Amino acid sequence: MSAHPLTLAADPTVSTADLGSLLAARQDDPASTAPFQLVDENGDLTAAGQDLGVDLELAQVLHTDMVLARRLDHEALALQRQGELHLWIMAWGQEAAQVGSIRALRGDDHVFPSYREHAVLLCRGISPADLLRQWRGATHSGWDPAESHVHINSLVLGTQTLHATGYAAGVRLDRSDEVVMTYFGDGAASQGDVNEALNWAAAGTLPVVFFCQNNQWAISTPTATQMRTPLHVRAAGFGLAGYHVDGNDALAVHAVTQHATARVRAGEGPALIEAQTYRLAGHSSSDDPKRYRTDDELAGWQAKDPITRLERLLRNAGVSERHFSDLEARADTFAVEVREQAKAIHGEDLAVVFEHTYAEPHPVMQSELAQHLARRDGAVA
Amino acid sequence: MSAHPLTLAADPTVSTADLGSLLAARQDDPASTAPFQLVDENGDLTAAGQDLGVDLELAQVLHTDMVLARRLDHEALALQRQGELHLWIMAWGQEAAQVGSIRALRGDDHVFPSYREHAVLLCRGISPADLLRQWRGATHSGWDPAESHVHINSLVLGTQTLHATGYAAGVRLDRSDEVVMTYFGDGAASQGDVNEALNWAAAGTLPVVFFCQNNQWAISTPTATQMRTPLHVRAAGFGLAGYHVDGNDALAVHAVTQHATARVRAGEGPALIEAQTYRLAGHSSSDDPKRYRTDDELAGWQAKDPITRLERLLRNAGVSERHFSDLEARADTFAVEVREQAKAIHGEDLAVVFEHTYAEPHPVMQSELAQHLARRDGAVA
Amino acid sequence: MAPRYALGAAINAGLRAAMARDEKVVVMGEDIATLGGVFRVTDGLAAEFGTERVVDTPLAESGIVGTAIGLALRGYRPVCEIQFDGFVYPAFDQIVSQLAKMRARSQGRLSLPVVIRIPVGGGIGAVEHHSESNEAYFAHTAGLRVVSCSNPDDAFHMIQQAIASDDPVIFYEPKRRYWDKGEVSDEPTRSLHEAAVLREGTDCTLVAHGPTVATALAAAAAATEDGFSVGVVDLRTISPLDLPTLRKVAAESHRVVVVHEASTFLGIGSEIAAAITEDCFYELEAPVLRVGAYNLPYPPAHMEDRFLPDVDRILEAVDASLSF
Amino acid sequence: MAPRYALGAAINAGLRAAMARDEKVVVMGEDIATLGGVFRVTDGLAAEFGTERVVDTPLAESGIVGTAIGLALRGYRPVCEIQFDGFVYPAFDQIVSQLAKMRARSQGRLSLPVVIRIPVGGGIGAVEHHSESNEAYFAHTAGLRVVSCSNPDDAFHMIQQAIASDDPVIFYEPKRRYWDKGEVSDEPTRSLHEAAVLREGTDCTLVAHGPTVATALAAAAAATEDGFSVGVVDLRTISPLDLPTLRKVAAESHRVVVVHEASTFLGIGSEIAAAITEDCFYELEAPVLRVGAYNLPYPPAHMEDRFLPDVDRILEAVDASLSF
Ligand SMILES: Cc1ncc(C[n+]2csc(CCOP(=O)(O)OP(=O)(O)O)c2C)c(N)n1
Ligand SMILES: Cc1ncc(C[n+]2csc(CCOP(=O)(O)OP(=O)(O)O)c2C)c(N)n1
Ligand SMILES: [Mg+2]
Ligand SMILES: [Mg+2]
Repeated sequence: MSAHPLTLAADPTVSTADLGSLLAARQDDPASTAPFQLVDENGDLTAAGQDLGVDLELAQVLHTDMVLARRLDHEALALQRQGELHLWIMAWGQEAAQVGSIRALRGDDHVFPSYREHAVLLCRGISPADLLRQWRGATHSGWDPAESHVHINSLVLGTQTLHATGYAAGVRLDRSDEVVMTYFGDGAASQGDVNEALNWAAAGTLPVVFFCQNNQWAISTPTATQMRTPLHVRAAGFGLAGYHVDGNDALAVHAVTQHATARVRAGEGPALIEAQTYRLAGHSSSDDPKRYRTDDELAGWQAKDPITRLERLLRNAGVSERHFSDLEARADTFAVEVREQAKAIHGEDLAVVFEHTYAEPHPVMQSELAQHLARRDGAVA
Repeated sequence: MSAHPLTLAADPTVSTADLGSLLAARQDDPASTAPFQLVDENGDLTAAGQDLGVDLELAQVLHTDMVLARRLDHEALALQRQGELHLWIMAWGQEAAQVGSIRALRGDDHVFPSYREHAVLLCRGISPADLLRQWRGATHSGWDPAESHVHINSLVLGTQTLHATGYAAGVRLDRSDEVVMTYFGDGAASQGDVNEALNWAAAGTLPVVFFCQNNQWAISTPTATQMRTPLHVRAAGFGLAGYHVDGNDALAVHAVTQHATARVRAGEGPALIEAQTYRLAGHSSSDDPKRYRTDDELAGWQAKDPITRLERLLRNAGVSERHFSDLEARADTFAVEVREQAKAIHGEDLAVVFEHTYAEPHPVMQSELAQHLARRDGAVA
Repeated sequence: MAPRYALGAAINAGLRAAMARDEKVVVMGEDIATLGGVFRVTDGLAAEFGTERVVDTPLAESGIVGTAIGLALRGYRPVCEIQFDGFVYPAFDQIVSQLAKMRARSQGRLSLPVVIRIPVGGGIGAVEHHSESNEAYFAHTAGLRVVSCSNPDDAFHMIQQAIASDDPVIFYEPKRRYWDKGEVSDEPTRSLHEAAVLREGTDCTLVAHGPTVATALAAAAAATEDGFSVGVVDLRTISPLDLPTLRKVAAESHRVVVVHEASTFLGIGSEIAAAITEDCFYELEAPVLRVGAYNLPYPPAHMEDRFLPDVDRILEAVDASLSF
Repeated sequence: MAPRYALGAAINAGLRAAMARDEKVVVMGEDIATLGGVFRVTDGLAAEFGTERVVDTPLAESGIVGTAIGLALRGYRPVCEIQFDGFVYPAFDQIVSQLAKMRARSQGRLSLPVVIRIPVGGGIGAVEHHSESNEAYFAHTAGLRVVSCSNPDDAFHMIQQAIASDDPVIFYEPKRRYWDKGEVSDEPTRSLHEAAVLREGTDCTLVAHGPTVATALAAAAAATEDGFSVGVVDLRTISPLDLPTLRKVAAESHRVVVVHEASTFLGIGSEIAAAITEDCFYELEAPVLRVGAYNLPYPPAHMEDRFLPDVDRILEAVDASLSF
């Protein structure tokens, strides 16, 4: 995690041990189906938040991450509307689930994302240019996983959970204490691959954290159509440690992910975290969510906005107006960068795909590449 | 269930309601992970058996079913060794799980089996000839599902669980109160399809009973490699009613299946039954189980043989020696039928596959059929 | 005058007609009920026929096809939508090992009248997996029928014919032509497995299906301006192929060029080339040439124009054919 | 003298050599460790290299390929066994959308050196799904390499070459030839993607791969007795094809017959026919003919002899070719 200026004396009292006993207590409690929260919708600490205390320095980091991520989202959607991007997948509303979880990992913990984890990517230092390349239609992926320790995304839902599981098998073969993280959605949870992965990781006691952002919808399909019981309950069915957290409470997500990761890192087997959140915008720039959900539902979730909530907490804790206006200015600068970087993305010629399909020489490739170059360069009448 | 001569005054005291409260009580009890039993390995009633009472008439039916099924198995393996069958898949040891469950269904409840359910097939009136056709290499399936209400088997593991789920959706569309039963193994439980089916059926509250014969092995792979927690625990993860039963206790299997089926029939959603049993022989006539499991393990399970157990119960209850010797004679007659029917199976000509691949005329079929007939009949030089 | 429909709307009308005619027809897939499908092909069906017959499924393609098989065994006629071509592969096992083989497995006892609708092909600037042409996989699979519509009239009738078939049918819809409009007649002019000669030609015949039919017609028109007589056949049926029609045009024009969006290597063009050459060896004055995508994974949208066969590449092949 | 091995044992020895050479090689699949595989191809590997590198997996083919991809991303070189040809389809999505495309998707950054071993083909009297020939599906998929061995020497070297390749390789093993014995040389005589001309012929050349190579050789011998000079090419590589060798034999013998166990409709024979005809149009005196299985689902064992191409059907095609 990058250094962040301290503006407050932080009192980080959430220890893994404390949280552990709290979560353990909850498991005996039938009411534990409610997601774990530290900060409520008004920015006040919940009972658990008061018990455990929260780390205000961390809160500021997460708040900053979220503000920048949302700004990226707004700019990218605007760019799509202007024809500068082919498609955009909006993450807004889901920032807390993303930044809270990724900030709880070590930098060398490998991540297998789905396609909506822009906030995760930003936290891992991936530039707007690398992040937007794919959505501008220039490439199918943007960044180098070797640098960011974030795998490129796959748009075939759920497939990445098996890749994460196999990667974790490699981590174990290497006797490393890395943890592997994979993100997926409530819809993807219905895929065979995701369930094979949960089972495989559990059977092999592999170091994977499965992180589901349950944003209540898979395009127009509500979670109730996908499953009968909440997803976190499925964890026990396969023998994973299961966690249920308010995905709009960045601090709770961070605490829960930290707890899960510690267990997984200690070799106790995989974990599944279900974070309850909401996609405040459409599924993508092509989607019209008014066709399938009500204004009331949307308003209800807007009131739980993860950014507002943390801003309130910070203000209540005395963080100065100055901090917020500085952040606003930083976000404005970032927005300019996003726009500039997006427009500077230039696609390459199809020739690169010929080069990148096989590692070793391939005669069909070679002869077709020659045809392509001749056509491109007008050598063919 | 076919009429069976009464040899004892039966006192069928196991009512669904009684069993329901017993099973409900067990769910609060951490020790409930032990499979439900009515009759122990010595043929004595367990505490639950004493509480609930058992139906001796039913016990005789199930015992008879098992004796005949095992005889089929022995004969078929012998036929395979003599070159009369290409392959045989042995079910012995698993008879109680099969007859106990199928006898708890209504005759019009449709069944989607895997490949090892010979005892199920016999109980549904499928003849040895129809049952053996496929293993003699004459056909890919043997019987008419419209008559037996048993679907033909698929050898691609787990695929049938989705067919059962879709069929159940049709049952519901028809406003029928039929229940759909599907059988699968502990190994198949790792397949994406099986998990998609469990989830799909639960999400749709469909009338399916998923019956897993956990025979401890998938060829050479033990259940521990397939999964971390016992399978019946997975039921709750997806929102199905879960049952765990001693699969070598035919009466317990029957009681549990009856209970599950009643719930499912009442529209309360699908159930998953895990029956703990053991494949006493090899995976198939091609397999040598000594390569992967110990004699001790085998001996341990031989002591739990489902047929011996019920025989002891019946003898203790005073069923006469005569009954058993009659049954032995009946099994001998049956064995002769099995051998005769097996040897009378004659394969047809490839022409039938041309006829059966498409419902409607297909030009490639037609021209290739002509080629085939010309070749077969020597019209081509 | 016959009414005009966009191709997508024509399929919608065809589905509606089939559902009205036979109450056993059920439509299922991801986002097809409330949303009416991401391309709105099932728009309004849920409102008209209810959500018991127009079903939003869980997000699982193997589940969609596997449960459709179960429904068919129960007497229903399911029409499944796969949201995009690139998402059919999780259902591959259910399609090739179950759907395709169950009639033969059951010795003809079991019918599986299942239709799998797949919006197919590229040219819409989409992200990965949303532009693929995978008809060859299914055409190589005995037990399936594979068809591909190119215009609203065919779309309207072929979807109904596919639903009426007692065999499983893979039904391809050319997604970049969904908004193309055309007249829709009351009655079909052909059976499902007949190709259509759209244009006669004496110098060369172009054979195309689905999205490339329009491209082939444009190429034929351009060739005419250059003084050549180039015909166009719309395959319509990929499996079985309509070989009599293909043989006829081969014999008449002596030169054939097959055009499709799938990669040429083992694309349907290779089967057409092999089959026609076998049957019309002495009539052909040039080898059957194939114009398809390069043998690459579908590239990023930025490059797709250079990847897909276009009028220029078709004309290049016609020239090559004429120069033999 | 070079040692003699059965084909299955030669693959075993090749795996052993590859594992000894590179500790990143891991072998995984159903029943491959303790049992040594249902065909004993991995026999003894677990004892020698331990169960961390020779892994009995859960029973899930998509999981096998999906986790192999993850292992490859971590720097391993996984060799997966699919127990029988007919059980590869649950992994189809992971193979065609992930394994085949990830290098291109990542702009060449990510290598997936994964080998998928598939015992293939019929003729062993097996039950359904245990006798299929599905190479065309994978050959049509850009990003994969597809090879097929026909004898112990090739089996020993090709498996090692496949493992050494930085590209994903589908490796077919002709299951009815597992017990055929032959000499195994120390060093490979060819690279992985070269075909082998096993026999020269001036009247016609048979092109086969895997299990049908022996059948083709027998047919060629029979034709010789009848006074014809018939050559045989063992393809070895299905994707890419070794077109230079195929062109050469086509030009020399003027007649080509392709033999494979897969159905002919869109089988690899159609690509070979189309490609050779395109390149050697004036050299060919007959269309390239194809001898394959009928276009049916693989039939019950009782009928497989009539289903699979045999010497008679090959000779029938040679006759037909010669009569043009
Ligand atoms: C295998 C597969 N099937 C279908 C799709 C089409 N599709 C893209 S996103 C989506 C919904 C995904 O919902 P969810 O998993 O909840 O993730 P979210 O979009 O809500 O983040 C669908 C159906 C796909 N990408 N992959
Ligand atoms: C999809 C698929 N993969 C692999 C196989 C090969 N195979 C046949 S039986 C078997 C083991 C099955 O174990 P289980 O599900 O426990 O059933 P059991 O044989 O014990 O009854 C395997 C791996 C198959 N039939 N289908
Ligand atoms: Mg979602
Ligand atoms: Mg088993």
